[in-house]
Amino acid sequence: MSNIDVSVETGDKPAPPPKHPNTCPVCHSHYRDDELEAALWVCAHCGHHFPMRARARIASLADGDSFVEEAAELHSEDPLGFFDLRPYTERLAEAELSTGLADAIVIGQATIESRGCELAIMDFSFMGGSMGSVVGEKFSRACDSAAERGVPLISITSSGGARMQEGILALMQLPKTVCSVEDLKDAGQPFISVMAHPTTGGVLASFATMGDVLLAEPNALMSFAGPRVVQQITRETLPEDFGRSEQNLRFGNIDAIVPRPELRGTLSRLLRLFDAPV
Amino acid sequence: MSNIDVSVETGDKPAPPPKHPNTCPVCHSHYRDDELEAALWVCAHCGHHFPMRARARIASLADGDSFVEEAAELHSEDPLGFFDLRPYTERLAEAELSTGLADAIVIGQATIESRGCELAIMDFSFMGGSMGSVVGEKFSRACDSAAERGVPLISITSSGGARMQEGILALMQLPKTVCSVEDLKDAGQPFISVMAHPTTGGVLASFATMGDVLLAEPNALMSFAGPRVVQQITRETLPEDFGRSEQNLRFGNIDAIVPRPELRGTLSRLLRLFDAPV
Amino acid sequence: MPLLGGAKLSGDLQRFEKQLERMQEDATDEEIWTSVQLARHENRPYTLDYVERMLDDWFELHGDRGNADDGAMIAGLGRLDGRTVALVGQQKGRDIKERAERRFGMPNPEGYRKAIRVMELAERHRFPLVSLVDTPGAYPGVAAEQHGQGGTIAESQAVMARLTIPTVAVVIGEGGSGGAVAIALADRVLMQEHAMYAVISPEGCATILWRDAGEAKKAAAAFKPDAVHCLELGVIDGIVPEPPGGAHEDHDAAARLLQEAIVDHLDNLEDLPGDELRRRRRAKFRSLGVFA
Amino acid sequence: MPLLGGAKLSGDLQRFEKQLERMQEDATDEEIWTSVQLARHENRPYTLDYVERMLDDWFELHGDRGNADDGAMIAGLGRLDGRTVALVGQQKGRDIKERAERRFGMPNPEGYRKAIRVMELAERHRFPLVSLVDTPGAYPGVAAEQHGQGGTIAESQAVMARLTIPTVAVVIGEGGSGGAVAIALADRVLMQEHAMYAVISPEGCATILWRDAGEAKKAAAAFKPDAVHCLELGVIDGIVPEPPGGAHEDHDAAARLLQEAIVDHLDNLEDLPGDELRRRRRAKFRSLGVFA
Ligand SMILES: [Zn+2]
Ligand SMILES: [Zn+2]
Repeated sequence: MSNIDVSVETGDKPAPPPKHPNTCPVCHSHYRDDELEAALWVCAHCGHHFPMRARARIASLADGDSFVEEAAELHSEDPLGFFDLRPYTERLAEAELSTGLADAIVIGQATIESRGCELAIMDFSFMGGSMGSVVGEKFSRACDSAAERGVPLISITSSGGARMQEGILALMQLPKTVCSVEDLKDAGQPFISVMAHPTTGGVLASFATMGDVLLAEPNALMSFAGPRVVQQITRETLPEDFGRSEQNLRFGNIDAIVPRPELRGTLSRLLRLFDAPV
Repeated sequence: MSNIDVSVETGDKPAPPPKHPNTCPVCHSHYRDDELEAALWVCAHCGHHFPMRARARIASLADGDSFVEEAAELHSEDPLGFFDLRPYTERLAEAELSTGLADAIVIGQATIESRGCELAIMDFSFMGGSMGSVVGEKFSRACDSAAERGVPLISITSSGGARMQEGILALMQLPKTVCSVEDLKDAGQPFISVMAHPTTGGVLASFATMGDVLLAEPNALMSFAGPRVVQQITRETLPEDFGRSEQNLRFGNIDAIVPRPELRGTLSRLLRLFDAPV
Repeated sequence: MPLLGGAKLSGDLQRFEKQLERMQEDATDEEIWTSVQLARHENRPYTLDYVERMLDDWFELHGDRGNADDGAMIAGLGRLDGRTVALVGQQKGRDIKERAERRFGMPNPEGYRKAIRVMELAERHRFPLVSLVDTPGAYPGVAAEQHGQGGTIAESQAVMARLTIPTVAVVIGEGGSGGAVAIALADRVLMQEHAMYAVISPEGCATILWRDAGEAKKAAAAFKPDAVHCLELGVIDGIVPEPPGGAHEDHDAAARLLQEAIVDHLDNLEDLPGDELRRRRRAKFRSLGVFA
Repeated sequence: MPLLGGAKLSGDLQRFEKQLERMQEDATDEEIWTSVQLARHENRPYTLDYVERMLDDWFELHGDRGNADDGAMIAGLGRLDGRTVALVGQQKGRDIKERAERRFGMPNPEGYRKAIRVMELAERHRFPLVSLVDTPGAYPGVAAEQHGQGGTIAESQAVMARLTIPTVAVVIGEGGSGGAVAIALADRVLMQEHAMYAVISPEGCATILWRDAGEAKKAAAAFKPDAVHCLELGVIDGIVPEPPGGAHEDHDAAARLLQEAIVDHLDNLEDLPGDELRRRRRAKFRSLGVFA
């Protein structure tokens, strides 16, 4: 069962959404779309961080129209002819239709407060942000783009882990992205990793934890195995902040917890410290 | 008080010797000198390891007359004109007289089962095996001799820590020996560290823990701070194997516990593995 | 995939041809399930069974230097065919007591840190690294998560990506997900004939997709964790034959075949300079994946 | 001691002359004891007091990646006089609560591992390292010993011996033994005028030698932990002046003087290639000691 560790586990997904996605699952405050968008999808009342789409994150971080997307055309294939209750190809088509994305990550060039960087932003809405060949390849290309252009790489992860439907090739995206980060580091470029809820399994066990600086959004789940699996195996009742940002900070696994409204300013400061080109 | 960490602390010395030094403090078996010597100062009845003198250790490890001592002429000076209840110079003279050693370490070239190595062997009988300028310099020269001759370095430590009477210069033997080991490692030569009772304070916090392989004699105390200090500060009752070899093995701080009679064979195997020149 | 070709060229011709034959006829669902069962067979040789048969002067190294000595991970030095190698590998237990002590071969972060420490020792002294993979996965415990299981598995892969020594990893039983790949980022990755290597256990997959662990066989057929499929997908560089009936039938014969394969690959790798080894190693893993 | 000379040449002439004068008249037992008391003064500036006055864009980094975030050790990045530097240093607490949380500036192994991690980050990105030393010593706890306090202090020194970036360490208060030198194996080691740097606390020494902690003053006079004697013995490369009465009288002025000294030394060091820095650093420490 423990192999579930790098798989998309439904239990790892955010608590079942309440009737309306604009209702805060914590304090039940309700917001209009424009209110949530203006607040970067953070509950004004209790600070709960709602899921945030990749393109919205990019819009909130990158200067004006500085973002230039890369490798947008890459699409997953179905190497195993994988079929569970439905064919993998069908799940892919549906995800693309519902998210408007080709897969669970968007990469490209940008500036933040006029300093150059490369962005690699995951989107949980696309099959639970699971990492298959396309996510691995696009992250890998983001590393190369940052190295070639001499700019830092910034990633924001939100993922249930490796994409089961691509079998062993999904697992191979772990060493693939690890090698890509090592090439980036050999090129002398910094890597700043921001972990959003949830960053689990194979993404946590590969590039997401390899940043020179590790940041996390408040109350984000960052665990290799899902809470349910841990509970099943250990038969313990888990600490109530099990695997959350606060616990990870306490145990020395991350550098800082950064609320979403402060993220752009924090990244901008780090780009200055790492002397990213203006 | 915690600064006592690298000082000779009386409480760190072996339990007050029973009436006769040949009586086992654990099971009270009594031995003739020749019996103890033949048994490498290990109690045949309970396995207790008696303190063992540096020259006896060398005789038990090195091939026949292969040992060639180095830097035997180095003697401590008294840079601070240190005077407590008695002058440091007087303590030094007394120690030299009672041990026949110039200071608390003996270094030199040797072969073990015909493979070349450099030995750096400490002697607790000389001022509690405390590390002052001479111990630091001789260990440092042992590193250079091993590097120049392309042979592994083997050290056996037994020390209460830095030698208070040399003040800050004693503390400086920590970074000094650390730099010497780093030079040895850059020269590509292995370092095997054997820790005997007690290896504490400044010796534990410098070269003794820097071996490629860390071995310990059974039930040896290896703690940075002395048990009494820890008890005073933490007010806890200490685990009964506090700081002992067995606890250190359990907590991952050493590679293996090697009873004295097996040490020569173990070192010989490691010299083969590290391909020491025949 | 340059190294897949490279791998095919290594090993003796007989085994090479045998692999090609197997690749012709695609493994059936039955054969896949058989591999899953044999990979987990209770009499299958474990890491230490191979160590004692393949290595001279074995010296086990213990501890992560700072927290624990994890029995689920073995690390040490030994002489293989005359050369000193560093070996790491998960270790399952034989009897009930040992199984509990070794957590059924599921390492904690402390186990991976021990492996990392010994990899770095090997790099310092130019010892080739042999990695034997046999785990259901990394241990999913509360303390394991608190101590950074995910980050440590990434770090272990990163260290392997930095090494300039020859490295050979062999999946000798269960290659369970991240806990397995943590020590399998090697110049050559091999699988024994009846080993399995997968992103998730068949039971885990079935539970998630079919809501029924009983569908494990169907799940295995769907994601194909057997050696033949892994070779076809370019994920591994070669298949190590087992004695008739499987490795559990004859530990000595299995060890001879395993040793022969490892030595073959090390012989090939030792001709290459370290930075070239590392460049090719990274290029191989960066090439893995299928997309349009 | 080449670097002692090197140090004398750095810093502005005024401070240099001041140091020489002080070296003429040997510090009396009274002066030594005054330094001990000022080094521990409860209003003396601590690491974070200097950080907020000296560094722009300060970003604190937390955690040892695997066990804890030790509040007794600070680590982070900031801009000093325009250049990005990595800073590490022990941190004492001001009020009772903070003192307990930070263990009076006595780090656990986890604290030193955090410092090591940030030193390696600095090396990767060529950031100079600034180390502020202020600790009674490493924490003498049961868990600290179990987690390898001794080995971690050695490893921290070893990492500093490997760095190829410019490194400056300043003892800003108590330089307590191994717990202090763990982060003081630097190209330049400075002491503030009223700091102390010693192998053992006066109380500890007195307890052992005179069987009476009350003899601390006598002990201090015997082992001379004051800056002037450390400079005379070649243990440090320079003395950083404090405002009249001591650093506690004027934190801002103390910070200005400290910043000036650190920047002076970094300016000198940055002209040297990394491997030469490392060679000289090791040669300096290997030269320390007095024997016949
Ligand atoms: Zn709310
Ligand atoms: Zn006895």
